[in-house]
Amino acid sequence: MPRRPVVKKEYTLGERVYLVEIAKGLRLTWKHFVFNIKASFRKGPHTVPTCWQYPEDRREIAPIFRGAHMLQLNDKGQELCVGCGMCARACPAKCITVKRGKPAEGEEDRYAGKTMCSSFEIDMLRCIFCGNCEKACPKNAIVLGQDYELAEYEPGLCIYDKKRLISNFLKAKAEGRLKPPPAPIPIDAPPVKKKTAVKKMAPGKTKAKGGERAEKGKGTSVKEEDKGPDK
Amino acid sequence: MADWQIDLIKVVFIWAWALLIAVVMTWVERRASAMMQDRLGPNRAGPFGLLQPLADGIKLFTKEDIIPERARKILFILGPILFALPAFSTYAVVPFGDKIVIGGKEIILQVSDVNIGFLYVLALSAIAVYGMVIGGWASNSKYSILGGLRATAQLISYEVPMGLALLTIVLLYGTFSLREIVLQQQGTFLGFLPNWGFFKQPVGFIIFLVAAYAEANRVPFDLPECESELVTGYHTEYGSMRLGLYLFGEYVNLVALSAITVSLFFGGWALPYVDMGKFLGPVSYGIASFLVFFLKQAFFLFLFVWVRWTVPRFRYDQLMGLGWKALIPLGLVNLFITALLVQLTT
Amino acid sequence: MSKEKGLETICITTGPTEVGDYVTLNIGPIHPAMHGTLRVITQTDGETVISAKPEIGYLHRGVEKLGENLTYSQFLPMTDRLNYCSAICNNVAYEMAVEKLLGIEVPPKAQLIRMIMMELARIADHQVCVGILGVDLGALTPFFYLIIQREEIYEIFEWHHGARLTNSMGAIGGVEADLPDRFHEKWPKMRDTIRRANDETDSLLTHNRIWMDRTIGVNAFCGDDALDWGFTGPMLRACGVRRDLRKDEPYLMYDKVDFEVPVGKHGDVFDRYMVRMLEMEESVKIIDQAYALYKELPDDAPLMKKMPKIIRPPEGQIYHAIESPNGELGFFIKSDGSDKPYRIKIRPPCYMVYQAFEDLVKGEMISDLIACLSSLNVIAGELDR
Amino acid sequence: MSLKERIEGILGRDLLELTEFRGDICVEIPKNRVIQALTMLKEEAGFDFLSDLFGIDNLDLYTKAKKKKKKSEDDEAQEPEEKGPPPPRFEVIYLLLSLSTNERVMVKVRVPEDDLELPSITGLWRAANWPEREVFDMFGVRFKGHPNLRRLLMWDEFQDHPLRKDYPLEGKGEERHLNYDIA
Repeated sequence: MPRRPVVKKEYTLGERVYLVEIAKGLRLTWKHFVFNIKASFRKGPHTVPTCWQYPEDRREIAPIFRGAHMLQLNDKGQELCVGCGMCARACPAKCITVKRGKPAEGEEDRYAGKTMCSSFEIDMLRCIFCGNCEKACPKNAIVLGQDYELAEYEPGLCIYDKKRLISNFLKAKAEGRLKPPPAPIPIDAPPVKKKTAVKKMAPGKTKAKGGERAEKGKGTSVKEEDKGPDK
Repeated sequence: MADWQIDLIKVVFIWAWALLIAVVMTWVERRASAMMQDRLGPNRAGPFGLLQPLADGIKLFTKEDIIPERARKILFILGPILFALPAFSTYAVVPFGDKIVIGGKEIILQVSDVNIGFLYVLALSAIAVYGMVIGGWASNSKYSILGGLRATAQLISYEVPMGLALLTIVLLYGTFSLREIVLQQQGTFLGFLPNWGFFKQPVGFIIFLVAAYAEANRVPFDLPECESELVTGYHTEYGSMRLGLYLFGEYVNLVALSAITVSLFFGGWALPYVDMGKFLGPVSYGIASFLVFFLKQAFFLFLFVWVRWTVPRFRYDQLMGLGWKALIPLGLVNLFITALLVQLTT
Repeated sequence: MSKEKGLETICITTGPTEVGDYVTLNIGPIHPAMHGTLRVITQTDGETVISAKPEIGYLHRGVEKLGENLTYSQFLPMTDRLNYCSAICNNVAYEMAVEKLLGIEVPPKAQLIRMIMMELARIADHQVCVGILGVDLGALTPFFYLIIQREEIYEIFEWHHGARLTNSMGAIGGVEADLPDRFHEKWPKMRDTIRRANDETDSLLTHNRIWMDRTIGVNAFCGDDALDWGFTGPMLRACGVRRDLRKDEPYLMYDKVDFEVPVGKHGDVFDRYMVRMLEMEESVKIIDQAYALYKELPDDAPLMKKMPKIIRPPEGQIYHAIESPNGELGFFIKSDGSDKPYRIKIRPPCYMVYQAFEDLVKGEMISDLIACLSSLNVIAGELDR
Repeated sequence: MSLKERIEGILGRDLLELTEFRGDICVEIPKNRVIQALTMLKEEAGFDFLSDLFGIDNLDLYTKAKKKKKKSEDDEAQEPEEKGPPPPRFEVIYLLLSLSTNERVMVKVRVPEDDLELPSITGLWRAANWPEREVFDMFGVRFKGHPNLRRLLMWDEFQDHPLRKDYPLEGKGEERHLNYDIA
């Protein structure tokens, strides 16, 4: 048998007779009851403050919500995606497949870049809505929208192709629910030394090393970071 | 009309009425609990969701009826019936109104005024336990049998304090007939209080109420079906309308218990200080007394719901402790004092 | 029933002794009271638990193996799925571990935002735990009062980083967004509503004798036993050991805020419940102070360290732990210099707590087993990884 | 006296290697002295709390190092190193914490592949119970004296040890074999 500390139960008289505290509890639930009864007789939607009458009455979704994906078009209606596949590589669930292609003759003005994605598929059954793809996208072409009702009757319909992703965008645009362009993140520039020392850690040269490597490896990376993911 | 026809009408009426209240109770329970918990509750089916019980009923009726493999088939089928029937039968002795005069014929609003109405109530509530324990046993499931056993122990334990509380009422009024008791509760007591059992026997009332909660398997005494421990206790393996009978029987039980509470402790159909019979016609008086009775009953029905959504649940040994170590001694002392007082005053 | 204990001991000692007389009751993995997919194989003598063997692994997804095959920033969303009641704490713990590996320190504003968000997550986690404890003991109503407040917290999360449950907050090197306007608008009011919900829970439960009987003295545990079993967090504090990583090994800016560490006495369910209730209050205080500190910083203060696109930490191994709502949540990361961690080991707090489950519930009743389980706040996602 | 010196003083000859990285101290102790060294750390150095215990498979690390070496030294004959006994494949790391001073130390034990056995430390800390089972489950390291050394996270019929580096990420196509005995 495990050891158990001896616990002495010291009750006040009020606690001892059950009924006093139960009466207090009854008073509290009664208060809520009356409040909500009054609220539910008020006119208009959403009168009981904590309940949303779901299909008719929806809560406000944050503009930066990570819901169903969409492929953005720019103001001229050109596809932003250049098919670079950064999103596919950044995806931890490996749910994106992108094929890069050249726009056909005479169709160049449909695309913002020199290249385009000839196919773009997102397997929504695998997707975990982490937002890594939109963070990785250099052109801000793929974003996660505000749609959250993603159930389908067939599994095949859950694999979103390019057409569906663009139609998602058009729908969101029509409803005025586009994602705001990413705001720049204020970044701590390297020369600035930290002011608050919480952890006693040597700054180390690793950071500089990593940075160098990255700069050497990809010229674009720093610029992308400056632009930063949205939110 | 012959007497038997009147009786038949009364029986049919009171059964239908009890059923209706029980049905509405399922709705009240869900809506009221929702309101207490800052929710809305079912409000889609019909106005205010009033048709929800109907939808539930249709669902339960049309579901597949599953009898688990290696369950005791006959007992499995018998369980819910044994549970629901006694609850209905209790109404036979409940005086749900005074009397009504139709076509010069005086009809007592009670199915039958048995002179041992009390014993009948107690006996029927004792039968209800068989429904649970048989259902639990026949299901061939450990959770069910635990629930059934808990139900047995609980109901048997709480019948004693209930009986003790009822005995004080018997001592006070000197009769076993519920109708007689209600009639004796008219008028005032000490000059200003209504002559109700509640004011004469407050301790007895509390004991009776607690025991009634335990008999009805309501929170805080819902150990037999305690969904967090025993899944749903004795009816874990039940589905379709058999489950419906259990759930429904519980509400019918509630209605019966609150009816008995009203007739024993709250003056039945009579209004305090006012004699309705003086200024109402014979027919309207009958209806009015019925409505008064119903309103009082409705309060207790709501109290059942209200308490349920306020307090946590007992543990098995604590429940037994409360019954045997608190309520029974209290009931005995109360009985003794009442007996003494009755002896001294008469 | 203050003398109930006597009855109980008689029950235990006079029970049948042969193994064959016990009933084996399989609780879970599908059972209303088994949060997630836990399973306990109990042997009972009537209502008394003779032995309770927890079986785990029903939610094992191989997160650690997955971590070895994902890059450092790809692993971040996986940490959401550990303790899904307070995903932000997991996120921050992982981010801080990688930052320690890289040897960088995030800007102060980011630290404050992380702190505020983590404390919000802590409140949310405790609200769920306390609410569920109530539900399992038959009191459903407090759960709703608490969960409504949790929704408010989730709304702030949503407006900050776009998700409510699986937050994936921030990134390695800082946070990506400033506190949302929602937070500035809502916090002054929310502070009061959170407190009100706690007060309501308190008045419905704490002094109610039924609740006290159900919780006081139920699976009480000694402090030194708890340390031996590796308890951390509220569970350990309930046993009377004052240990909180926020105080003992301050990280972020916890050394700049002033808060108390609530400590229980007996380690019983009631103490765990009270510790969690009081911690919520302390968290509110921490957020207030951190928010005041936050307001002192300029609006354009940096939020992120400049990070390379692909993170390649140097070779080495580190262990970093923070105080998650359940206790010490540690990440051990071994790097071989590539862009993927060589080995990630998560030290989930409830793993250690849950392995002592048999010791916790032995000799108590089935109802207490359920109460104990909910008071441990075992999250299957974290337990099985 | 710094933590390093203290540990050096206490462990003495049992200390094979002491590394420090970002303030985290890692101590290597010989395999046959695990219990003694950990007892010393617990009782003399005050590391009275076992925070965690886990294994590491170093297979990839060695193959990578080998490849690197081969590449850098091209075809020049530098074979003798490969002829020695291979370095122990597994490591088991004990994370200890001192509650009084809030210092942490990692204690590393190398376990070669041909002798996958370690003494169990459940006698020192009961907290080691499940972590040891997990190491057994994931790496196949057996702990001698463990009260209940069964698989923890994987099912009992499972054959492999999934956190080993040679186990593929998506499994080898095992399916769970359930043996219900239906009477």
